[in-house]
Amino acid sequence: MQRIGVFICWCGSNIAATVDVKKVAETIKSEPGVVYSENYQYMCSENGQQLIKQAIKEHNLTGIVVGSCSPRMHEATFRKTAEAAGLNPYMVEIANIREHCSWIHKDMDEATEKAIVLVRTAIAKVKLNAPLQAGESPVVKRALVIGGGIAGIQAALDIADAGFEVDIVEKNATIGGRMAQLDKTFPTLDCSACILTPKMVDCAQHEKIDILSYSEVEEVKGFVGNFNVKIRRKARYVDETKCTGCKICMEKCPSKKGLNTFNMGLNNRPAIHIPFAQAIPNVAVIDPEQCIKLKTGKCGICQKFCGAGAIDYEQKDTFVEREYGAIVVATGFKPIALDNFNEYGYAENKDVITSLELERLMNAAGPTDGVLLRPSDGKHPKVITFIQCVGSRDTSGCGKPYCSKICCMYTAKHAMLIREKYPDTEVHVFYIDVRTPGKNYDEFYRRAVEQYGVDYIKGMVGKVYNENGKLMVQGSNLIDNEQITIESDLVVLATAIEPEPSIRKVATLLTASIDTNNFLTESHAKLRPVESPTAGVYLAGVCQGPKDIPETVSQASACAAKVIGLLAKDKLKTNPCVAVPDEMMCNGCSQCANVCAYGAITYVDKEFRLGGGKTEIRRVASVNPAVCQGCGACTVTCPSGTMDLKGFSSKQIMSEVEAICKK
Amino acid sequence: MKDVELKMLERAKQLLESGEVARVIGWKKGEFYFDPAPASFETVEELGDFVYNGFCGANLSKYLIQASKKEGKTAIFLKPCDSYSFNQLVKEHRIVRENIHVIAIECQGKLDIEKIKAQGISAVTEVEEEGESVTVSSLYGETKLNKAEILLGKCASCKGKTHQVKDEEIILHEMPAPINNRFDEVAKLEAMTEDERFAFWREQLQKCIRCNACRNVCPACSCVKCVFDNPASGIEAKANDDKFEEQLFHIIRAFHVAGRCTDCGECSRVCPQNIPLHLLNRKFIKDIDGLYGEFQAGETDNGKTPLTSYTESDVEPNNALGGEAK
Amino acid sequence: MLKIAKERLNELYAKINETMGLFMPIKKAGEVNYHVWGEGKEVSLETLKTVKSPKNMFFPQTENMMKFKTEGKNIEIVDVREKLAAAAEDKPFVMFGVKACDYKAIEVLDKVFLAEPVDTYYQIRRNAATIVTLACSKPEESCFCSVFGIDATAPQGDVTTWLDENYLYWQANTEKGENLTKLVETLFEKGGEAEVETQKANTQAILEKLPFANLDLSRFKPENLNELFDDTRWEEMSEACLGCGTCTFVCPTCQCFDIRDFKTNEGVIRYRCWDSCMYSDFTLMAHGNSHTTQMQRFRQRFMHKLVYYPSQNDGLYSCVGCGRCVNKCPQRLNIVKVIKTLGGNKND
Amino acid sequence: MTKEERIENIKRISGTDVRKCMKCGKCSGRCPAFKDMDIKPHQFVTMLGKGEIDKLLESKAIWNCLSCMACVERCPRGVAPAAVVEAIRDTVVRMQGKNGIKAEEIPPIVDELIPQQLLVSAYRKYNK
Amino acid sequence: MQEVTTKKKEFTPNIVAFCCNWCSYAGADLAGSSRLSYPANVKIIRVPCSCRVNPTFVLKAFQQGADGVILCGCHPGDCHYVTGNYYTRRRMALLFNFLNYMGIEKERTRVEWVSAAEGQRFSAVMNDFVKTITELGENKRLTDLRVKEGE
Repeated sequence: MQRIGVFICWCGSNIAATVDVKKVAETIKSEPGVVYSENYQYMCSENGQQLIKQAIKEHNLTGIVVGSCSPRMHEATFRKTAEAAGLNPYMVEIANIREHCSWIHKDMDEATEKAIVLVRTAIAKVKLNAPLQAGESPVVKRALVIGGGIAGIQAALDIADAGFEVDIVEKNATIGGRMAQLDKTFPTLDCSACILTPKMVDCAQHEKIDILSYSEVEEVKGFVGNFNVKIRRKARYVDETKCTGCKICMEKCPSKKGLNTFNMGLNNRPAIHIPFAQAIPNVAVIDPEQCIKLKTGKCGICQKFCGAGAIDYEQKDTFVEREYGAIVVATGFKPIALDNFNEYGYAENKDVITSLELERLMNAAGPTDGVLLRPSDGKHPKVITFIQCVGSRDTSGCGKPYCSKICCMYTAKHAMLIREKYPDTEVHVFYIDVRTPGKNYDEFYRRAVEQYGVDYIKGMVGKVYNENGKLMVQGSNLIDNEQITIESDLVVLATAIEPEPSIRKVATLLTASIDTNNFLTESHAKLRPVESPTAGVYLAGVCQGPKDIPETVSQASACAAKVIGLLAKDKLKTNPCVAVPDEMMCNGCSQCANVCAYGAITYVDKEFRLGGGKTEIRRVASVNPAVCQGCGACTVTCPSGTMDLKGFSSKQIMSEVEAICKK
Repeated sequence: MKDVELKMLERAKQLLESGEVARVIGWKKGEFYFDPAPASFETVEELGDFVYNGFCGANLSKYLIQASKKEGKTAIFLKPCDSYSFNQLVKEHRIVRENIHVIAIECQGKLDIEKIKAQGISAVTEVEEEGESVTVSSLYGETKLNKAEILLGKCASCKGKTHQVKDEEIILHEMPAPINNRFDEVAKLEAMTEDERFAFWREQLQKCIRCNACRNVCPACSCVKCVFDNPASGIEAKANDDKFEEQLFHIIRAFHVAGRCTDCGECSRVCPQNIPLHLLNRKFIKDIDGLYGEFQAGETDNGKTPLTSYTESDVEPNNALGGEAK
Repeated sequence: MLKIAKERLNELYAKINETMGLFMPIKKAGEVNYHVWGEGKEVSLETLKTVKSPKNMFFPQTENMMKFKTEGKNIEIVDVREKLAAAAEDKPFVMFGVKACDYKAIEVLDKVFLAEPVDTYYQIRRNAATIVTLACSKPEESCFCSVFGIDATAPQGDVTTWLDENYLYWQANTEKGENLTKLVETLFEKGGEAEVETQKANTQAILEKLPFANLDLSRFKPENLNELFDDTRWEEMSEACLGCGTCTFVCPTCQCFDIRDFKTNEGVIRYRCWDSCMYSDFTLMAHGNSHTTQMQRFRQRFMHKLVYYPSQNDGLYSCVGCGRCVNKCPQRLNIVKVIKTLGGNKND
Repeated sequence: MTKEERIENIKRISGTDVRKCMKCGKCSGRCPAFKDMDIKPHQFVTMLGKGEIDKLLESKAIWNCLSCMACVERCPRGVAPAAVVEAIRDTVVRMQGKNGIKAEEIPPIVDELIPQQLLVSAYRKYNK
Repeated sequence: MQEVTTKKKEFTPNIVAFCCNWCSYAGADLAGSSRLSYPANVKIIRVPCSCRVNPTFVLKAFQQGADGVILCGCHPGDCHYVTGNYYTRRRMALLFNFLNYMGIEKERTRVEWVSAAEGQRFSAVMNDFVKTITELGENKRLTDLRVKEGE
């Protein structure tokens, strides 16, 4: 039999002025199960809490109801009070007789009557409360970073520096990501390689960091603190431990006509290659689509010439399985395909290029050794026109509805660099808006205009066409209300960016949610911007939304801080108000797992006794209390009522309903 | 139809003799032509009672929940509409698909003996089917009936004669085209006033004797323990004396199978009081189709149901109301 | 013997209804069941088998037994029988048109509910009832009352009636019947013996031809209990059984019930409601369930009808051959199949 | 009809939401009849938005617009300047009392691919 | 008996409101701290998320004599549990439609999204709902007579 104690707070006059607190306390005394009922001026005060503690001990209370302000205010306080008196903190219920009663009603009788009902309702619930214990789960002190771009690198370094093991899984043959392809970076114009490659080397040399390049995540099991991840190490046909990076194979390879993807396909590379000079790991990889040996069985030249004996044509994909406590997703981005934008003539004209292609053309290690030559004839372009917002801010369905955020700044950078290096070049920029929020950003853009004389035209391009070898860029100049046509030698499209397509698979594996633009969703846009709703999964870089390098690095470090905070704990305390299945009734139909936003539900085959000596194996749901957030979506989806929610059980809610309806 | 029966029998014999399957689920002869019962045949001898005729209306797929757990493979004869239930059960992991051999069989629409009797024919001794006409003999004489008038309710609004799953098929004749009228009766009710609808359902549900036949026959009601049998659920009830109970049971049952009900029509077929229970489930189906896009449960054996999925632009509950045009 | 023209039956009903309650087969929402008669109701005397049997009138599907009124921490127990008895005395009732099989079923129930300890709830209603039976003239294929020695052409009851195309014939058998006759006598004229005899003969001829007329019950004896219980064929007979309660709820003799509590605004109502041995939670006890498989539950039902009950009631079977389960079983299982499988046909 | 009603009417006929315009000028950047347009395609949208329809109703541009739909095709925001032009034209024609064209005047064989709006606007224009 | 008749004179509906902990319950708190009144016959049950509300709770409320049931949750897209209210939206759209199909007055059930900042709206919604139910009258169609009779 429950022994319930009821404590009615006056909250000074906040409650007592409209609710006859003494009458409430008195009336409640006759409720079945109530053995103690008291009222006091401030229950949350030291003395009030003392009163509660004393009553719990003296009257041997098994549960208490505090009629006071909102549980959002003092539930935690009274739970601690109960705990201090030796009562399980979850045996406390709050009747909200302030916000939901005294403050909104004026008539004393009415408010008092309602307060009695609210207290009765809380009593009905607390009678069905069960003592709950917050669970604990151990934490594996190792983190996984998916993606080896600047976001992944920064997060890995920060985590490793704090003393935790980190694995970076990178799907390409080298880490470095998009930043490695860039020439200079805004707003300081330092060389991208100069600031990135030392970090890449740091990763390679850090004793706590393990780089799994040319690898992909295949399977993720487990939950925060205890992820079990299966990683596919794709066959690179080169033994990573033997290859010295001498590049003789690249010289000797007879199949040299592969598109150099690192250079955005602007030149060719051999079938066996190291993506770029500062690649980490500095190990060759064979493109099986291009390799003559792998395609026809004949050739084997690289093997012959490899002094280290690193070439292995028989290599197969292998799998490694590792345990992690936390996962950082940093899968990055790619420019969108321009198939929907025929008006810019990208497909027809070699000299219409994307900004990322321009980066490679201007890079000292690029296809033109850093000399700006146009792709069609290798001549210096004299007139260069930039077009902004190509596919960004487009709600017509052809492009992306969002602003890609980085284009305004990198275009200013490009324009500035060109004007600096080749002062005889005319540079025009068609823009809709120039967006430069950020430290020293607007100054940077204004420098391009004021110092370098870049011609910014407010307006958009309607058409780019080739006339006698010249690129005619027809657009509007809204300031002058004119339509103009600029004869250009090179046209650069500020192409919108989108999340790397592999993000969909990663999101599915992690049960992380994704928005309509394929960006990963953060737990809270303002207050938890680097956490995924899936506990233990963190988001860094453009996989969460468009952002530039400084922002990406900040977010990566923020992720690292979150990961370090998590890995620093030996055990995780879990919210005890979680879903719990009654295996005896579970059909294993999987409907609950379908609505779980956190992937907290899995299924196991269990043996059940049927009576008469018979047994049956049934598939039943199992909830991981460390992952479940306690929303209750599963409880309603479950037709058999197998799923219930601790702290908000169906019976508790129904008894509240009954208490309210009892007139 | 006789040729189909013979072919099925022959195939069942082969499968049992060859040991390919351990049992075949089909129908067994009853006391009359019109009362075959579902049965599991484990030997060729048992097949002596095998039957397949116009009264084999029962949906056999639910029996597979138990059968697929038994040793050896189970072969089952599934009519087109039963195949939806089969898929739905596979989707919900209630049937181990690998243990089942599905034989898709022809169906020309099944007959309802109660409808025959409702024509005033009593003491029926023999029924003969011939194309569109059915001859009924009784102790009081012989009557010729038109098949369309005595089809089972579920067959009179057949949703199509295409099997959604099969390992092999026995289809010897062309099957009738789907009858696209299954929402007509729902629409008729929707067109009534609230008061009329309430009166209609009051009168119908008052008849309910809470025998649970609708629930127990329903392939979607495959719970190990039903909430209505479970004292811990808070809504357990055996009686249906009060009008609330009569409604509660049917509302909750319809909600629990919403998005999962394949509209196999078994609930109405088995109701001893002939309550049009399928009109409850069809309302959900119609609303789901109208509000969230066409969905047919059991069309596939995987994927989410309309109630376990959503779109960001779903209609607001307060605007989705009523049978009015959406 | 008395008779009344068919067209005047409404006058008869109205007359009875003046002083007594009148329950009879009435069609509502397409189905015929026993309902209170009233002007304009669709009476269907010809219906052989109402969906629910008339047992509902004495042993309702759900009935309140007592109430616990609570106020604060106090509980008051309220016995509802006083009210029930007062109402029964105030207005006794007539059950009109009960068929022979259903009348026999009431006898079966009486042996259960009126034996010590008497079920007072049942007794109050039973005593308040005058039963007017109606002879069958058009039995159907699922009927097999004759197997249990019931004469469908001449049912018992307080009053027996016969109906032909023109007249309802009336014959009182008991004191209650005489009293009822006195109440309505003015509406009747004398005669009809010959017509009744003709109808009886005609019906007998059909009864003999019914497909189940020759079921053999000889094996269903207490001494064969163990043998029948252990029969291996129960498994296959029950395999299609859904475990629904249709057969038990339409059965005129099934008498199992469950007692439960219902929480109200002012306390708790303790009520009883029909239960079914086909249900998985039937006779569920603290230690678990005595019948764990559907086969065991299925066997329980038919063993009870054909062996257990007769062994305690001088060989009286608790099946009356009404054939409702034959008609209503969703999967076409029924007692006839059981009798044939285990007992056979007399001619076999 | 008051001016406000007329503005609303033009907006309704055009079926386009002028507030969606982000003033990028792509429509005018592409307009092949730009130099003959005294009011430019993007201005049609902004001026309608501001309610300055008097100038639009008097403009020559409504008769010089080719109804080629390039502006509609190019707009990244799903705004249809040509539809605004057409709505203004329509309004002018109606204000002159010529309520549309007659069905029988439409040539019997019309290429299905020609947008109906183009056909109608061309017809009005050359019928002026 | 007399008490009953006097009660009947003036109908004050009994209303059960299910509010999610994160938005609507907080919205109700804000209505309170802003002193925005609504009738006392609205009683709130706190649930973690609107998706915790089982149709059986709604029916239970009607059985026990509630005259109106309202569910409040975070605005779609703002769910604390990411997707919870999306499921609520579908479930309740179908359930309420279905209840109406059974002849239950459509005004008796409602879903409203109220954020933690919308104290004003919470109060307005409740005032409007109480007004609607008061005009509609007592719930007679989905109530359990046994609960009310008691005696």
